[in-house]
Amino acid sequence: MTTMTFADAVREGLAEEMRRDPLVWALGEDLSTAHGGTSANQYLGLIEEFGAKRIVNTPISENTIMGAAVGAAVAGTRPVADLRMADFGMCAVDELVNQAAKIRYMFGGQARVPLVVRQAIGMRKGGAAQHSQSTEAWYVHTPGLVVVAPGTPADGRGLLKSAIRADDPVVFMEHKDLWSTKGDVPDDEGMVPIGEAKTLREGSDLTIVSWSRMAHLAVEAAETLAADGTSVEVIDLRTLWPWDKVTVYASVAKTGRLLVAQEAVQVGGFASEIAADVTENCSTDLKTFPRRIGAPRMPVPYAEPMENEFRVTTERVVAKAREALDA
Amino acid sequence: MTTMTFADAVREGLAEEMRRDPLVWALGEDLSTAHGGTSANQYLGLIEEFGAKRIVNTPISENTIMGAAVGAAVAGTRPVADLRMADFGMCAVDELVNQAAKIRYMFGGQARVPLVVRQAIGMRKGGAAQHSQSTEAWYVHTPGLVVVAPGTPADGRGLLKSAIRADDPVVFMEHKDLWSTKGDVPDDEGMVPIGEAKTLREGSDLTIVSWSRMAHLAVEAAETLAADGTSVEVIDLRTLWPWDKVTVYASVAKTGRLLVAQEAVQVGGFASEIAADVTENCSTDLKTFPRRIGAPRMPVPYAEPMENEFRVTTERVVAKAREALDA
Amino acid sequence: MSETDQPRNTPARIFELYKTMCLIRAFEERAEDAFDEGFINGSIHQYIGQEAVGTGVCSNLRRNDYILSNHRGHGHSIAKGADPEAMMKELMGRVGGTSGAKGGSMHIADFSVGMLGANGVLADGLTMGVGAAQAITLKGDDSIVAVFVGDGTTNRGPFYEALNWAMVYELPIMFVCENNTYASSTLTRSVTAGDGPVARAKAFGMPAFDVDGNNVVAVDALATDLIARVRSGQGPHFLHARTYRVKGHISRDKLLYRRDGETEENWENEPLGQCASWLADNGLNEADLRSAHAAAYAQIDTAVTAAKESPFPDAALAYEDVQDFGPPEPWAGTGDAA
Amino acid sequence: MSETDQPRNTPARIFELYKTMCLIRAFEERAEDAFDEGFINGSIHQYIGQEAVGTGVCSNLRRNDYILSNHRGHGHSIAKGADPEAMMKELMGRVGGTSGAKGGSMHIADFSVGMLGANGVLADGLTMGVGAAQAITLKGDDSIVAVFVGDGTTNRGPFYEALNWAMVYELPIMFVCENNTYASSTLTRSVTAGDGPVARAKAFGMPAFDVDGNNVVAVDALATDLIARVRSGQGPHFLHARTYRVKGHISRDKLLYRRDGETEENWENEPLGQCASWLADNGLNEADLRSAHAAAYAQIDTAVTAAKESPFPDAALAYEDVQDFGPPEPWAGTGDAA
Ligand SMILES: Cc1ncc(C[n+]2csc(CCOP(=O)(O)OP(=O)(O)O)c2C)c(N)n1
Ligand SMILES: Cc1ncc(C[n+]2csc(CCOP(=O)(O)OP(=O)(O)O)c2C)c(N)n1
Ligand SMILES: [Mg+2]
Ligand SMILES: [Mg+2]
Repeated sequence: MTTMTFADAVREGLAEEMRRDPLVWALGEDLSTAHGGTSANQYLGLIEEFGAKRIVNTPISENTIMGAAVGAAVAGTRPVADLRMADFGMCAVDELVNQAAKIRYMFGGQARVPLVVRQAIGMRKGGAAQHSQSTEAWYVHTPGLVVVAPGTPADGRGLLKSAIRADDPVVFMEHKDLWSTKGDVPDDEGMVPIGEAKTLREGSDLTIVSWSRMAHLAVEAAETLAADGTSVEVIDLRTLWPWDKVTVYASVAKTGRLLVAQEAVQVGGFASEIAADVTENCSTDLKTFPRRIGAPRMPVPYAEPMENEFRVTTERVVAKAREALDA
Repeated sequence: MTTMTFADAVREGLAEEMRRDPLVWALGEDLSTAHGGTSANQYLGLIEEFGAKRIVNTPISENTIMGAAVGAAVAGTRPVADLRMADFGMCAVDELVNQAAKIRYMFGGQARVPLVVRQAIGMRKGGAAQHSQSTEAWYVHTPGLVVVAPGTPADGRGLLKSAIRADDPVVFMEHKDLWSTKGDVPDDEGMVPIGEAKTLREGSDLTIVSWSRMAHLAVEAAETLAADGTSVEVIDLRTLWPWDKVTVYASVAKTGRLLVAQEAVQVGGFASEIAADVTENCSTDLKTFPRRIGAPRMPVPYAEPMENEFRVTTERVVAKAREALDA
Repeated sequence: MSETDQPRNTPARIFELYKTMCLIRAFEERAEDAFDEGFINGSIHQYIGQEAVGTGVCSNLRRNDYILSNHRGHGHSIAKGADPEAMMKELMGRVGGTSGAKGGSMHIADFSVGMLGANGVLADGLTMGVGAAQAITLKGDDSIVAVFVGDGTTNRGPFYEALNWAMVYELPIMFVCENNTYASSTLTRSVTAGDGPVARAKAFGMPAFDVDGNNVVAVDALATDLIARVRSGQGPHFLHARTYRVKGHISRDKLLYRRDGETEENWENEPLGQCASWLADNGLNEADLRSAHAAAYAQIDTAVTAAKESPFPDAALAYEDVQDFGPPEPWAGTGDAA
Repeated sequence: MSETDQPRNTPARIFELYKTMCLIRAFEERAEDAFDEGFINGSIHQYIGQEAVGTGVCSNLRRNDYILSNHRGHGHSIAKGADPEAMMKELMGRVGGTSGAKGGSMHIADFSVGMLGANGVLADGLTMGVGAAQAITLKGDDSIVAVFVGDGTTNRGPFYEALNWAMVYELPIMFVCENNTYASSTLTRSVTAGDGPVARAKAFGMPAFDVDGNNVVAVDALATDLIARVRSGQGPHFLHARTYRVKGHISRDKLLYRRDGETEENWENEPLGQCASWLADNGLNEADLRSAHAAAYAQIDTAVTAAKESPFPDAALAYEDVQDFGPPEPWAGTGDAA
């Protein structure tokens, strides 16, 4: 085990895959140089090891970063395209959804599109409306895509490696506020399989399902509730599509209560899918209907008091959990 | 009352608003000329009446069609931007979601963005993967946007008019297979308010909530079920955000059973939001948990047998309804 | 399709190109008939009048070179060597279609001959094309990429991104702009500023050349030259072919937006006739020309018959080739389909 | 800001521009201090070294003309006449901020002076700008639009779409490309093919001119000329200003990607010093220059103090100005907030 930051762990994972397979390469803006405070730090030092043909510093051309990744994947390589933030990812939705996600099917299996697209999600203090969005629900709703949203350094590294080796296009969503967080990373290959959730905390009264940064808040909420004598199980999905129904259903069978917590806007979010699915598939296990917690349907405000008002906080998760526990 | 096609009714609605308000204008590809078989037919004759400054035939530049509409709305006009299909709308997600939806909020109310963006949804025979998508769930999930999806000529006309007069950006989603369908259109102004559902059929055993073309299939399903002696209420939401919770909750209070039927891919779709919401808010009224029916999570195939296999048919709606009724 | 080791512009070579053009023409005409008879769903975008471009370009490509096409992809596919019978099956949604009948006309593709797909979204082939070229440089292949783009599509932003990108990374790619005058019902020049695609490409430092796109001899000669340059590592090149979309945008299009006589005037310059004259002037026997023409139609008629006789695919095949991870719920051919 | 009826290039006029530049410089320096002290969240993109561009351009605009900016919007705002105190409050997220503290630095805007917003997404101001210009023609106004775009952003597709669009509809718009050499940590020329923005604009038939962007006298003169042309109905024009981003991309940026001495060399050409020399050469009293400079800093210091003393907005204001239709559920300041 080594302790490292999320950013370092993911960079390690990328470097390891690039060493293993010469057809793995990365492209994106500012990948070749140090840069204060953006995701570009995640590529520090890689150009020195792998050269400018495999760590490709691109023009500001989101359509082409994504489109070129699709073309290069179809032509037999494994690109990792970095769009920096899900907000900028919106500039390349077409190439991701109309091309990457559909090519294998639409061409009857003649081609695969083994690419990874990194699009960081989540709020950072002062990020405001255009640098804070969490759009995982869109891509879960898009056939052809795999969606992962790791919450720890080990999962970031392990899932990036699995994503790179996968033959499906994978949307890799890192939370910007996780980059600097630290955690233990195994010294071995450390693969984390796509589609497997992790139970962060066992419990018997309520299941909280979450992912990415919100999973940490869910654990905090569980700790708060433990003080009341309530036993909360926390599941970090890690992969959003395909999500680990086996683990979630089993947990709900045990606890009979479900809360899905997400940072994204609640209306139309992924939590709604999980809640609706569990409602349909675990009806006999449920002691009360599943609850959701997510952000209000409004853009992210800038000033701190408003921003805090907007946030899905641990307290809000606790309050929702109590609602489920009291029902 | 006059009987006319959906396409004609919507064109009428646009022309009426353009006569009423000189700041209303339309922009999009091929708007100025007749063209076999595309949405451009919806503008036939308008350039003759309103001139090329108000019926603007644009270059193939989706980013700018959407971006220019935002700029023009902010600068005091009311543009109707036509992106033809939700599939091409993906080329302008950024301008819609990052700009149109956020400007009012992000600038603290200094500006409004009164625009309408037309993005046709839905499958047509042989449309295949890139001309068939229904993406309403994405925009319901996007703060700042209003989403409408009318199912009849009268609703198409009336909702377009409301959308044009609204100060919020409105995503106007027409089903391509509805354009040629006929219906009665009132001779008066015929406004249809944003946010009001329409009960297409009253019933007491089950509520089917739907919208756009699927609402017609829901009515067919209700007719089939009536032959069994089951009484099904069918609600056409018409507006997806904000959706008419008053009408839906009241219906569920009466029937105790809910099925939400959509043409879009089920996973992560808008039906999940409605199901989750009703589960939370009508729990005491529900005799059984809400059901959803939507397309499988795969791209739309071309060949007819596969396409039919993929479709959410009346039979599938009936089968799901029976499941709810038998529970 | 054919290799590049033949001498240029010989009657023998041009005769081969003529045969390819006849095959495309026959395919497009018969596809229209089949469409009108209800054998094809959706819509078809025909290549009639533009045959010389795809043919003249692809005749200079090798099998392992890639092409990326657009919505008007039948001609490109045939020119690159796809089997017209499998293509016709694809259009009719039958077993044996190039894409297993999952894509249809607008997504025609044949990866076995390097045809990486038609495309229902304008300009996306361009950005994918530069990516394919980047993959080539990474793999150290000696193949190259040709991308086809319509005049109207040159007003979409990704076109410029792709031009810049190709130059920055000095990629082995040729851009082929087929200027057929129209974009759907719009006269492209009415919505295009400046001197057009060649001037625009040059502004990115890309060598760009203009050619009469209805003259296959000229297209072939220019393509031979430019592709040789691309292949020898001289970076991206731009070929602009002036042509005319003789038919409607899609087969159903009634062309109401054209002035009287316009189509007919332009029909006089159509590429097959021009090529036949050149061949006749260069000693080809008229009977050989006629029989080549007839052979093409015969081949396509056979393809049409075979396609009509081929069964529709089993509905359950719909669930194949979706993705490795995650089922296509809520149903997946598991018998719960109504 | 100021009207265009003054004689050009008089010392009196240039002295006014100097004052505006000092105000921008002071604002940016003090904003960095405030950021370092923890008064500002997110990130700030400073305009230091580029003051002559925004100032020289906006001095030729009227209050009812529009500008659209990018992420680096403080200087544009001040030059267009926004109140630096309200701006500083916006940056610090306080009551009285230009956008009610909802937007912060990257979304600085003041519609009352025609500043239609900074933008966190590159190039979107360009397409919005052509739309604003289209609205002007529809309304029959006599105002015009100026859009600011960075060098790096000229590689995004929407830039070209906007150029073409502006020309096709002959819109009253001026594109101002601020070529400050860098795009974040990337040397723009390393990812830009051909002869750059001027050549690219010309390929769309747009009159395009290059100017030393650190020389406010030159920028002002060219802008006067081009804006007069735009205003008189001669269609879109392109102004390319060569400058240099003296500071980091954002204030935290440590500039590790620059060679030693690069910043210092370029600092010698910074616009305020140049302008001060010109004014001294043209008879301005050095004491007047110094006191103008000091006055700018004094004004900004007052703004900073006022901002720090201004309260944070009530959290409940978060729920205002979302949209007319539909509540911001699941909570909306209704007291259910934990
Ligand atoms: C992004 C996008 N916008 C619009 C369309 C609809 N559309 C299909 S073909 C076409 C015209 C294309 O014109 P051009 O590029 O000249 O090609 P041509 O049809 O003439 O071969 C349009 C607008 C589309 N398929 N994709
Ligand atoms: C669409 C998009 N892509 C990427 C970014 C991240 N980003 C912000 S500023 C910037 C560099 C812009 O360079 P340039 O246009 O030269 O402007 P400058 O910062 O030099 O003023 C980048 C890449 C963004 N905000 N939006
Ligand atoms: Mg064309
Ligand atoms: Mg720059």
